[in-house]
Amino acid sequence: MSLETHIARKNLAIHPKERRIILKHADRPDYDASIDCYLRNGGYDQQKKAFSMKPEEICQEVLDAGVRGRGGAGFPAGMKWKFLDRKSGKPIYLICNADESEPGTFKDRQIIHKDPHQLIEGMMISAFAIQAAQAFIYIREEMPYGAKILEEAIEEARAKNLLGDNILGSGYSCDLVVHRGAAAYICGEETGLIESLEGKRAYPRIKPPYFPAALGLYMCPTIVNNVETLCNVKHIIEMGGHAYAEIGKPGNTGTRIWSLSGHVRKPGYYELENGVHTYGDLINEFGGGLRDGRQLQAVIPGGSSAKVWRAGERFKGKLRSGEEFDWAIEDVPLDFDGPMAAGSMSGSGAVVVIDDSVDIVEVLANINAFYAHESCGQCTPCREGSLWMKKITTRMANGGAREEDTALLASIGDQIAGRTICAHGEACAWPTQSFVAKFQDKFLDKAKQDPEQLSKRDFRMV
Amino acid sequence: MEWNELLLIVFKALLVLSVVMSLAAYAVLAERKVAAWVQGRVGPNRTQIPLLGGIPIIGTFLTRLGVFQPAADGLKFLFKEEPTPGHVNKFYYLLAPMIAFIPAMTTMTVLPFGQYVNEAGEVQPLVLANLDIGILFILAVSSLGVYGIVLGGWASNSKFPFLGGIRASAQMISYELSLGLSLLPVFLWFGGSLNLFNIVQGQTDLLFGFLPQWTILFQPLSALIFLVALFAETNRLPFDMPESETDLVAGYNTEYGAFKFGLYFVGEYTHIIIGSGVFVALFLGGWNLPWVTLPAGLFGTVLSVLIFVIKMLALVFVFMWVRWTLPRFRYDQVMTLGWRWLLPLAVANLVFYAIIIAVIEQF
Amino acid sequence: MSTMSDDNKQDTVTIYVDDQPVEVPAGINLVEAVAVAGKEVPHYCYHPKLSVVGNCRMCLVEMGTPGRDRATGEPMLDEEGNPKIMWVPKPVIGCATNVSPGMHVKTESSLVKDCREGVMEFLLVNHPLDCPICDQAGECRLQEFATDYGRGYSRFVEQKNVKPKRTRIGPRVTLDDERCILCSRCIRFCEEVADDPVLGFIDRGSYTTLTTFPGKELDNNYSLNTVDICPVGALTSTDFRFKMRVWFLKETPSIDTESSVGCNTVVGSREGTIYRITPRRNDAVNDTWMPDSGRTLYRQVDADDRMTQYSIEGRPCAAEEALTLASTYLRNGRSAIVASGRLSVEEQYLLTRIASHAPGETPAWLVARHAEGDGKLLSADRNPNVRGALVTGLIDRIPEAQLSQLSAALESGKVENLIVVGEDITQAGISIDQIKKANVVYIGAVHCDTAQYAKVEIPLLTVFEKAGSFINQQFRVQKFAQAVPGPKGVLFGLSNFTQLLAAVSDGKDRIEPSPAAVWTEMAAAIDEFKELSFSAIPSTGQLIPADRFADLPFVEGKSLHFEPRTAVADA
Amino acid sequence: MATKVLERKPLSLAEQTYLPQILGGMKITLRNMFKPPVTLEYPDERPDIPEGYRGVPTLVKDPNGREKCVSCQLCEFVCPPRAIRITPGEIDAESDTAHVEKAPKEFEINMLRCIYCGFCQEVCPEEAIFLQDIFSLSGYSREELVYQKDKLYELGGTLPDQHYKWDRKREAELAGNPHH
Repeated sequence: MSLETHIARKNLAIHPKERRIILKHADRPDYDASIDCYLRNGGYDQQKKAFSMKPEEICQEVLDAGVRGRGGAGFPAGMKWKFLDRKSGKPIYLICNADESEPGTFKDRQIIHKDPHQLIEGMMISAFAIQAAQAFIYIREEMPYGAKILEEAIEEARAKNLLGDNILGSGYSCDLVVHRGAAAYICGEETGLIESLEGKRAYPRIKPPYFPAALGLYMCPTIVNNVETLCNVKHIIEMGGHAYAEIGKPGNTGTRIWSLSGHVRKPGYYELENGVHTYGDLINEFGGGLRDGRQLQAVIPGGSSAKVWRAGERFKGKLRSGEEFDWAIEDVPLDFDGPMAAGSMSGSGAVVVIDDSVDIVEVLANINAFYAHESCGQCTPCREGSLWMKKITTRMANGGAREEDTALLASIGDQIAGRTICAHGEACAWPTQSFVAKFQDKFLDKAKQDPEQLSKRDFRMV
Repeated sequence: MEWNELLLIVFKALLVLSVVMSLAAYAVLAERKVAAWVQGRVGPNRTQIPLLGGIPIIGTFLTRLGVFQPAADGLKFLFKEEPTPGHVNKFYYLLAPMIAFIPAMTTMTVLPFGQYVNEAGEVQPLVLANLDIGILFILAVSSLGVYGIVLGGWASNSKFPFLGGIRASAQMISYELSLGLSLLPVFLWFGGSLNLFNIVQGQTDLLFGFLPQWTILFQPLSALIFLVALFAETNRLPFDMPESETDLVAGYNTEYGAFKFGLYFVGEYTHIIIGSGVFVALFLGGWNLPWVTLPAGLFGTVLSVLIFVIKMLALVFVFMWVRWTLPRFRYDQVMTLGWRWLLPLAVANLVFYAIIIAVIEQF
Repeated sequence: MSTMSDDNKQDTVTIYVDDQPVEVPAGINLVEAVAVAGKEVPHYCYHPKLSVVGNCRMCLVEMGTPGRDRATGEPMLDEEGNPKIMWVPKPVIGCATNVSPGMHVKTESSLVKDCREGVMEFLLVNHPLDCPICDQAGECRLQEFATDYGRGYSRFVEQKNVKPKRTRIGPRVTLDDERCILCSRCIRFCEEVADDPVLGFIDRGSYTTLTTFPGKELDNNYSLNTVDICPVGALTSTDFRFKMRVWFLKETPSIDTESSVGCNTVVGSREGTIYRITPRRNDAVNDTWMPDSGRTLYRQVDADDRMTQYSIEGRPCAAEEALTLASTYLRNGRSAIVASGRLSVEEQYLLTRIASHAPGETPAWLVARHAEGDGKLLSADRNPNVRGALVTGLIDRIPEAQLSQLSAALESGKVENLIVVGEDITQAGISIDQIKKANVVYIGAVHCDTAQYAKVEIPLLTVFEKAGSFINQQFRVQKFAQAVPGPKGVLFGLSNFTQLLAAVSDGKDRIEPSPAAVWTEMAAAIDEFKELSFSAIPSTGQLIPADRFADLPFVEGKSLHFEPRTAVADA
Repeated sequence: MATKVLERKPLSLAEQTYLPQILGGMKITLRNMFKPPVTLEYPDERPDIPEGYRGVPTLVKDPNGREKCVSCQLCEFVCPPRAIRITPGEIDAESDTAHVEKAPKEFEINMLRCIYCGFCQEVCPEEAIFLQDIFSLSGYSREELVYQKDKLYELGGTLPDQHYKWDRKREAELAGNPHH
């Protein structure tokens, strides 16, 4: 079967302002996923280089590079590795989180489909750096071809002794396995992913005591990193940590692949140097701006779980560097700290642009439906709250809105956020909280829309 | 005495007896009705006699008025089971109601209740026995009634009846003095006659041509003392010490039921009726109406009886009226009133009228 | 807690619950620690005998620890010189947070209250609120905490989720999924305690549904413990379902008579009828569990073959008559006793006293009941009180299943009178002909062949109808109390035995028919019971010295809190 | 507390005789005699039973004829004189009201014990028991006045329902799970 037919190639030219490091080769017409092609382009050189280094040195390089996790939380990868419990004597595991499940995100898929060996190389370097006994790629079932490509790539790499026993004669052995998850959002949460990998329901674990760095997979120290993060390791080795840190801005080093979607003319992925561009650039320059005659209504800056920005909003405050700012949405820098300073987060880098053609209540209803469906059901606030919010927003969208619903939604959000086992609580509470807060007028208008219809309906349920 | 005369007397006696008995019975009804009306109630209104009660409007009216109630009450007294408590002195226990009943009935023999004026203008009293000392007879016989009560209270061999009996005896004795003393001025007034008929006749004429010569007008104090004493003598509220339900259950008759209780009951009401009759005869001009001369003959007789009975019933009503108005005296109050107020008052009254009459007779 | 004392660490730590210092055992979690302080942290999923998952979020509290300077490691102090408390910014779950020295906990702050209100509201939005028909009502944590910590009014106007109701998930357990709050206690119990992981969740989010794995049933002998630990009415006992509201039940502490483990139980009865038996927590014996089989034992009270009539040769008679005849037998001729390991210590002791008044030597036997132990709460020795018979001196060796000695003695006429208490000796190798040979007095709760051919029948009370004590495999004396009155006509308490004793001794040996009185006698006569009295035995039982019986080859296997000594086990 | 001594007003001569007071009292009673009666002639005339009257406790059905009692036994528990006795039962799975699951097998109220306190009505979570306006019960034997379920339903009849709690539950059940 021809995989090519299933892998939609971005047929647009690479934007000149993009700075491509990870996707350097990916969209080249002559580039394919085979190991030969990869080797031709200097592939696995960095692995060889890394294997000649001491693991601690690699760790130090990564720490120096200041590369932050690309999965959503933005936690420095080097720091994460540092926390590993190496004293226990238990085997250490490395897991690549390829469960790209945040709505709006489609960056990891590009790497996996177009340049799988880059990931494998990054992973093997990382595995060597943390002396992992086994490495896993946890990929969601909704990317079956990605899994297939990866499996083929792993076979190719194994044939060349780039992984497996006694890799490249270094004496270090580590195998890499692709594990297909059943495509649940919660499997993107690292402890949920670990549980799933263990063969259980993907119920996130309570922290404390189950920090993966100490009690992860099979209660052994475990590192879980995003695909993009692991790929970056290869480039850190290539450039050297400090050199890598030169890219982007301090604290927001390197490049990031942004997934732009929604009401823009050219949605797609754009690898940009951190902190150089702004959301305005992304939407208007890279994304080609809004459609004709449309006004910007809202922007979700980092995946559907991020807090929304309303068009026309201004963000004022002080950066950590002491610099004062007064931004419109268009001025917010595209990096980790910018959106954070503006009250939201960059998350997995999925920017969703919403213009005035849609009903904002329906947008929230859609988001809530997703989170209610994806709540794992383990802990109470998220389980019951997400479905309740979904039921309310669905009813509101269907014309049954009441005035008190707005306050109720906000209150439910408050009751969820910060009280759950994993971050899904925040993920489902933040959209509701922010939508209701920032679009309160629209939510209240919804209640006034059809009072006659309202009076006919009796919402009191048992 | 001829046998037919005897027969007439017996007939008359039976007639009066039955009238008084039924009056007593209806007095009970009246009492209940008056009590009900005073208290905003309806009173007995359900007893029906089968055919009579079935008459469309009248039957219903009578039923609601309760006129058949005495029949039911009487039957009840007759047919109820007669319990005799085990702890009583049987002989006196049985005797007591009779002693209470018989004197009450006997007093009526000397009470004139009308007159017969023949063609000649001679006036004959309607009375079973026209004794010259009628009033003395009444006083004497009716005071026997207290024995029934005392005996009943004692024979019941139970504390409440006993207390009732004791109270009754003390009360009766106390008030009998005032009762008797209050009457003396009346007899003085009417020239020393103790014949009730004469006293009634004495009240016939108009003084100065316009003033009814009723004793009550000339001797209101005597009338008042007599009336008060009469209340006490008949054990009516506010003097119902012997019964006083609130503290003695039913007083002297607590242990009595059915027919024996009935005797007490009828006796009490007979007392009231006879007492009223005496009061009417002594103070209210008997069958006389002021400014009216009764015609001679049978019609006049009937009229006179009617007038007498109406006056008497009016007084009976007053008895009931008072009962449902005034609260009961305390026992010591009864005694205080009797001895410290009524008796001196009665003596003073007697002395006063004795002097007045003496002065009048001087002229 | 026993593992705690093995630690070399400090045994207790001081924490501050709502600013009040409390000394608590080290290493326990905040739910337990706050309970030590006399306060309550509401919780659903946490169970002291199960692993911690922290999914109900009801036990959220505010927690802070004394701060330490990062650079120097010195304790941070505030202006007044008190340790500066670094409060955790978010509420933490009490069940998964262990105490540390100087820890501060807020259980009554507005945030904590708000958390509880929120969680209660969430738990109730999809709960059917069918308390009127729910068997858990009255002992339901959801009800209790909703009253104590809930908001008191509903903001939920949507349609509730629909889930399967009255589902049979096992022979004894019925599941109502709508009531389930997904605390997963039952799942953990099946996995961790019952070793029979058949329960699991299917579906996701609020639609999560508890069910058994395909083709599996919750049919292990501990399945009803899931009903006990279910904080709501989701898992209900099919036997108890809709029978009686729990608030009517009088709860009487009792003991499971199934085996020598002696699970502590609570008997729930109303107006003389027993409706259910549930476990009673005793961390040294059965934790909070008991086998399902022990829960139906109450049926013996109203069993069809229950014996409730004194009789002589099948002819009903008065109690005194039967007891007098029995004593006449005992006083004339050689007698023997077959007692039961199911009798209470008091009854066994009274039998030894009775035997002491009979002329000559009066041998006594117990009938052994052995079956395979399950390693948990059913041991191999299925008699609850063999050790009682040993301690009271009724027997001096381990009982056997077949009474061959007795059989021979009956055959040879060496035994003329036989008292059989609570055992059917026809099942223990005695033939009906042999029974007919002797004057057999049968004292028992049920009709059986022995009763049929006995000269005298004396009805016996079941464990639910009398008070007394058993000695379990650990030589732990455990009390049980009378839950319901005995059948009409049967002498109360220990009267059967005390009256027989009085009759045998010509009225000289009289003891009150109460366990307390018998214990006074036993404390004087038996070394192991020295200075013990019935009222002094704690509700969790009292261990007595077992040295005297160390060499006896008890038939026991491992059970939850009992490890047989290998030497004995090998023997 | 300070004691205030009130001086008793001396009685006038007329008052000392009490006669004016007596006459005044008699005037009042006489006036009363001519006022219409204030009483009700009970068996013929029936009083207007006020709302909230606590008469005989009865069991009611909802307007669809469904037996409302689910035998939760709260009334049995709360009843001060222990007049209520319920034997709970399970509703057959084939029944129309199978979703209610529980209904009383037997329900008896001993009217000789009942004190009409209304606790049962107040405590009933299903609004199935109501003290209605029946107030005069009679019978020839004690057994007769221990009212059984059928008699209680006969007395109770049907009352309007504000909630249709179980009907709504049934609706939700029929609607099923909307999540996939």
